[in-house]
Amino acid sequence: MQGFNVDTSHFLAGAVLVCSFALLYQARLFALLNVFAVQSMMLALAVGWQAHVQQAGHLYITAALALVMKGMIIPGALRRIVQNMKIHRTIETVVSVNLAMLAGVGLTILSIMVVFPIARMAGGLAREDLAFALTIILIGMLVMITRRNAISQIIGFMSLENGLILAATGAKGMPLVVEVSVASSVLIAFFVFGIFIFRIREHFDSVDVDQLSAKRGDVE
Amino acid sequence: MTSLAFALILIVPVAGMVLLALISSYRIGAWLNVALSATAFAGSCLLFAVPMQTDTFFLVDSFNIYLVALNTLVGFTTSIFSASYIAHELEQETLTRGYLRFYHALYQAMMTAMSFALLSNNLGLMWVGIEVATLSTVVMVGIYRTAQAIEAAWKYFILGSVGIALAFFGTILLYLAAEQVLGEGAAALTWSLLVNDAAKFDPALLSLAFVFLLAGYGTKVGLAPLHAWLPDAHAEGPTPISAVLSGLLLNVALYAVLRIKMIMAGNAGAIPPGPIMMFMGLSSLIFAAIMLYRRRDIKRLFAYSSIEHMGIITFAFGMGGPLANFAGLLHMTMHSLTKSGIFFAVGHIAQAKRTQKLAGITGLAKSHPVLAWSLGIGVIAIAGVPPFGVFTSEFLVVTTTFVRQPILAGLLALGILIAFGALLMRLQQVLFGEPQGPSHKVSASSLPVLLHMGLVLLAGLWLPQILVDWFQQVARLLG
Amino acid sequence: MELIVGLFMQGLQMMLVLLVAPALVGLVRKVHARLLMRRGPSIFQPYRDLLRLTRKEALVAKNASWLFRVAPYLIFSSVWVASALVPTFATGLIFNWLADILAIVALLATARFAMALAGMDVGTSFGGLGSSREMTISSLAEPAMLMIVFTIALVAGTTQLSAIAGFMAHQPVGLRVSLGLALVSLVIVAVAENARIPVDNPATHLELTMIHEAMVLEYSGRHLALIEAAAATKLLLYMSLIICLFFPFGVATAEGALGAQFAGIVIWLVKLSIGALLLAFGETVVAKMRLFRVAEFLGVALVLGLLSMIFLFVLKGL
Amino acid sequence: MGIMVVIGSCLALFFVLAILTLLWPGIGLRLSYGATMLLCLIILFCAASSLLAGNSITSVMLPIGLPNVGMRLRIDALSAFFLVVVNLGAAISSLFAMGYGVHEKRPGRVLPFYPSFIAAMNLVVLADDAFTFLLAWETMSLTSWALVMSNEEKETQRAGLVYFVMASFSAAMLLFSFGLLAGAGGAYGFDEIRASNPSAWTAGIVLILVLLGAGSKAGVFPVHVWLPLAHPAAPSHVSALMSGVMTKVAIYGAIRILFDLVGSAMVWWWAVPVLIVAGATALMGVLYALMQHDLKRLLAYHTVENIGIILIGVGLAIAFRANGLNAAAALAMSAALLHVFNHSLFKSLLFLGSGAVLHATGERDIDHLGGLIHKMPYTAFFFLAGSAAISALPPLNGFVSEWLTFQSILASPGLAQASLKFLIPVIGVMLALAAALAAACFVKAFGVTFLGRARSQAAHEAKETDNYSLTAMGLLALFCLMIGILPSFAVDALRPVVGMLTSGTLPPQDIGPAPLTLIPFANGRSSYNGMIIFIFLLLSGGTTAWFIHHFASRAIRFGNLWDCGHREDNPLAQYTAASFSQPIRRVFGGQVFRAREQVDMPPPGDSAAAVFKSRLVDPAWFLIMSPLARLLEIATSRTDFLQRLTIRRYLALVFLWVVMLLIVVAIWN
Repeated sequence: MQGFNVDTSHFLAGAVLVCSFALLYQARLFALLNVFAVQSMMLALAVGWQAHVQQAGHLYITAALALVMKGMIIPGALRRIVQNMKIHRTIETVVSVNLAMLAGVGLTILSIMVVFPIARMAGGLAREDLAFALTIILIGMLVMITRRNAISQIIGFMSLENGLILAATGAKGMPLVVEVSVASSVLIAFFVFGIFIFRIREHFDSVDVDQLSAKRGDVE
Repeated sequence: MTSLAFALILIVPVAGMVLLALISSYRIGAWLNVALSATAFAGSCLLFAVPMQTDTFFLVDSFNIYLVALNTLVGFTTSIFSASYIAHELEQETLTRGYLRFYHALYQAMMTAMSFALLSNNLGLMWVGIEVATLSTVVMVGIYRTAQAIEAAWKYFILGSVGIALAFFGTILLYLAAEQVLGEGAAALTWSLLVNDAAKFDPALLSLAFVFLLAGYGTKVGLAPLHAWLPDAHAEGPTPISAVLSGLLLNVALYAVLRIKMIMAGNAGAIPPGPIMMFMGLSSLIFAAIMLYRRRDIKRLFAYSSIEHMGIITFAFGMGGPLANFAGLLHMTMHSLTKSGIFFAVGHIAQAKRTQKLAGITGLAKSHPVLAWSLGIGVIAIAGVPPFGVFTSEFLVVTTTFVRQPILAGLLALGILIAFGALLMRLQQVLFGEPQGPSHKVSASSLPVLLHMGLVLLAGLWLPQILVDWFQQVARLLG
Repeated sequence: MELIVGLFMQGLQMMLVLLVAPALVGLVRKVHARLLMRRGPSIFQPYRDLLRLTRKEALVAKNASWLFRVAPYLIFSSVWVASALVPTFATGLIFNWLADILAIVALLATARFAMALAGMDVGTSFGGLGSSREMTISSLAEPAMLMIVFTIALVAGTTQLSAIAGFMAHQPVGLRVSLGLALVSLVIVAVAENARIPVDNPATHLELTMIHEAMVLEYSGRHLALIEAAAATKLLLYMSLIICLFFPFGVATAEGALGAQFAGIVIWLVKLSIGALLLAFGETVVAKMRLFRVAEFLGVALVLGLLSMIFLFVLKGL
Repeated sequence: MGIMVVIGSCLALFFVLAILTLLWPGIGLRLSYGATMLLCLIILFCAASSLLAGNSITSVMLPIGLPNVGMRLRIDALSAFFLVVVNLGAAISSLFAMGYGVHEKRPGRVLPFYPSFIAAMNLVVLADDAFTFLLAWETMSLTSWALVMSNEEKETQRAGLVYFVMASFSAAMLLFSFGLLAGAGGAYGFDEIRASNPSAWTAGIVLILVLLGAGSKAGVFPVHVWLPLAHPAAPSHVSALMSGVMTKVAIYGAIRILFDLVGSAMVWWWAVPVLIVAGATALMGVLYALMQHDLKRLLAYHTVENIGIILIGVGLAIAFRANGLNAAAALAMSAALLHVFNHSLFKSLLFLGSGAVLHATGERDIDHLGGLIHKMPYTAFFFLAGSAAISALPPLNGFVSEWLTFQSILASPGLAQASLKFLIPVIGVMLALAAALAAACFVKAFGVTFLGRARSQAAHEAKETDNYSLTAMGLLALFCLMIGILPSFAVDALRPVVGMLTSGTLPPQDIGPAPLTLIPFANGRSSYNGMIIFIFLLLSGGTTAWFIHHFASRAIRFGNLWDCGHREDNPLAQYTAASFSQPIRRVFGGQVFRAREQVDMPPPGDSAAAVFKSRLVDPAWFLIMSPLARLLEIATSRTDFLQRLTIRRYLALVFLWVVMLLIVVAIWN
């Protein structure tokens, strides 16, 4: 039974990771949003499974949070924003997708290298899961820095947070305060993002981050 | 008694925050803000009266007791400065009353969050405190809604939240490391317990945790190359916020890093934090020193100088040993006092000259002698010239480093020297150049500046024994 | 009693120096003229010139300051005092220990300083020209002089002239290379210091080449007389210096018998006249050199001085 | 103990005075300067008494300053002597300022810093722990910088910048050396440092650091660059202090560290770098001074030269002491210390004189002056005395100290090391050259400024300066003469200091053949008696004058100047600074200073004036300073783009940093 639990959590974590790679691969905004939605759902499953395994009821909240907020509301909202603001549907990537994928693989290897020396892990989280979470986080950042527009950066950031939640829920008996803070931070994040995108919309005709550079300070 | 102190520091401001959000008259708001900060300061003074103690959620030891006092003090003086500053901003109509309610409320939120982070014994709570403080400052930085302000706030926000995430992941890892020893639940995040059992933790896990915590909190400290948000956030936000950012938030973040370092120090197998911190500190110092030369915006200039000094402090703590740690703590204190004082002066100067561009600010010695004096003293002090406290700490850092790491000491001195040259060059233009451009009278409240500089001067000549004792205890803890 | 004698000897030397100096100049001129197949003025002409000058009224420029009129006395007295410190016919005179060779050089420097200032006082371009060149040359000559002093002191273990002279006189120094070099270099320095050919030509007032004369252009009457006398005394001083450093044989001692003193005087005079002959001969065969070659000329002196010192170290086996 | 209380309270009063003048600018200038002078005199008296009392040590520890170290003050013979130097100079400068400072345009920017500057210098000399020493040292720099910046001319900006940066460079060097000496334990007290006799290596590094640190403050080539910029920019009484006194405080620092703190580890090769640097400093200083036509800058460069002369003495003392030749070491050290004192006298005198000229004519460029001896006779006389003294002419004081230096050079054959045997005579040659060139330079300075005919209207209308200033200068001139004719007293007064530093002393000065004779060595190798020489000069000059005036003509007639019959009415045809120094510039300038002369002759028939330009650069600039500046320039311009990256790129930085840290961890595991 124990083995089965572990394998399942492995499987789910792996699924989330795969989604991250998919994010890295996507070149079109809507597709990106969809993949992110899927990833969040996978995450929801993973978290739910952890809740089941650890008999930790409060984790279901997190799972639900992930499912509802990240899986549905946010992608929807973002899709609306994209439509309203007539953002160009294809994302200009900085490096070629292949290169990005390659980097992703490299990050995976790195995270495995740093995680494996850990002698023993307690609780529900196996070393592999930790490695997965770490990879997801790193790939999230990679997405942020290889995509040029704000939407995809938000996506990258939130997939990063997915990785966080995966790790957090894996950590057995992590005090409730932590999930609360995660959720709140996600909320605040979304909220402030919203404000900012709105403001930026006020000021410029795109959400392309690079166009902010014109307004960067310290110029004559 | 203790609970009263905590109430004054944490509860009252939160209550006041709600009130501030409702009050529409900015005058009342400003003074309420001052009053709340004053109560917080009073509360932190009360802490000295009660015996130091720790429980699962809060701890008061010689390290944070004086930091809390410092924080609330600077918060208090800043609120006084902010009152006169904001009044002027309203005249200029760069801010509307609606935003001011927001501003004051967030000010209290930030101050409370920082005190909370300082006092909390639970690393998770500490994390929450720091993040709340960060996010509230994000909003305040963007409050002017000019393109530059939004750019700055956006940058601050993105980098900040990535930092948040990294720090949180670090916290998780730390929990995982502790959980094996201390069992599940809150205990595994309670600092006072962790620091005792650090030796038993899994070194690899601990190292990993340290990396992420350093990267996460290091972003807040503004260490190069994680510093990018700092100069713009300082330059584009309201000056009181710049003062608080430089004076307090950076300190609090560094405080978190140091708490972690204490845990690391207890574990032999884990990666030694010292060299990494020294490297980051030194690179920040030299990088910032070089960047100082071509700054055209006076607030950005001093923002980079903050990076520089954070670098020095981090280096000192990375160096370790009783003298270096002592110096680091002293420098932390001196820097926050001096730098916030400088920002007070800069705020008034910018209002007087209607610009932040250095090119537009010259010849203050003739046009605004008082402002010139306060800025001059501030810069001299921050540049590490006696008889001010910064000199004392830099003296200790450099001397003690030279014995152990001559080359690093050389680099350190080089960085300090380069920065010194840049600051001096600017200062000479600003003070002794030919006056030009508009020069309006400002109703500057010189009390805060005088208070800060007076304290720094005093510290340069004489340190109260009790402070010395605390510093030495903490220095020992830091190893 | 011996104090009286000492004072008397000292006074005798100072008087002697003053009396002999013009004759020395006259002799040099005479020989020089003879070598040029001229009859030349009598040896005693300089005395007559001095008397004439002192009797004349002094013509002073309107804008001259007090310095202009004080300088001649200062120049004369410092050169005179300096010459009193150099052993001429006898060593161990009562005032010889007042100062050593360094002080003598410095006293001459004082005289030069005063003269250069006097040259600039009236504010003519020639005066400035003279002062500038004089100071340049002297500043080049001084290091060479010090090298010589150092070499001598190395041998004799003192810088006190009369002590050196006694030392040199009373033990066979032998012909050390170093001393020979030192002698050459000292001669060069002396030539430069006394404004003789090839450094300067005392007989010309050709504007572009004159150095010493350019400084004293504005002087006349008694002031000029003093300066001339000082110049003559300086020449004598340097000759006696060379003599007492390198050819001290036959020099008497202060407490020696009167006969010895007398012999000393005679020998000294003979040496002087030989020196005059050599100087005149040299000035006849050599041509005056360009100002900027003088630097190299004195450079030679300096190098010789250095060489002599090094040789000395080698000989003494370090 | 009592003496320490008195001095300490005087120092406190200095700061009180500063604060008073700050809060209450209405306070009379004359009053505040007078008060400063009074305080200086009190300290001077205490210090002199303790110096004459022999090597008596008084020390006190105040509970301020560095925690657990405290502020330790100590008076021994050395500090007593330097206290005398500092406060004598300061007192007289204040006296001068009582007349001169009244013309200050912005007293508010001078008055508060002047007393604090003096106090800081005193504190440096008194300090007995590293922290207090550096605290005072930096305060000294800071206050003098503020005084320099009180001048509002354009080039002052650059001067101030260069000065302060160099000052903190020197502070950093000293910081290193103290760090090295104090050790990781942080034993900053001087007595602890003395007790821990350092290894030869440590001491060697300390020597280099001190040469750089104290050296740059004193104006040692090639770290002297700030000095000729900063000293002239300050008000003249401050220039006098900076040149005459502050550089001496730097020398004090060097002596204190090298001879006292690490003296136990002294080895002979220390003398080599010190002597080489000293010789170069002396020569470069005077050569550069010769090229100047700005009076105050010329004087500043002469400070560099004299620092070189002092350091020659110090270097010789090191060489002799390391070889156990205590008598010679004592001689060299007395020479150095006496020259410290002398230089503080005549350099202050000259700077005050230049101040008087500056105030009377508003000119610092001597090519616009001339003929001032008629307009300001007393100033001219005193300046002449100073010039003669600094040119080492008997019977004045400059000669005495240089004579002693030469005497100690002549003792060098006694040394064991061949390298020193050969080096020291060469240094001697450099010294002689420097002295001779100094004479040339001051003929130029005095001649062009005071003699000849006025070259400008300002010089034509100059008035004699006020009595305070004249008194100050007169006193200094008197001191110069006194030391010159009574050197043996000065040398006797130095005895305890020298004994403390070199464990040897000069022979008692009364063994000479006559009273007041200066005897460098007991075995009577050579001697000098300034007094009798002086009397002798007076007598011979007097008798000559008397003789001529009685037995020859005393008639005098005033006419136009002759000048070989040229009739030149244009005073601009006189020799100027540039033309005076031309031969020397031709001889040395070409190689050393890259001196370039350029003459623009108008075409024939054109009556326009011909223009002569001579350009030269301080080698220290084109060899060291400008490359550094260029380096910094490049660094700043190359890195500036980092301020203007896009957010994405900044994120990339963060990302890369995290990855790097992870790699580090991976490697560590």
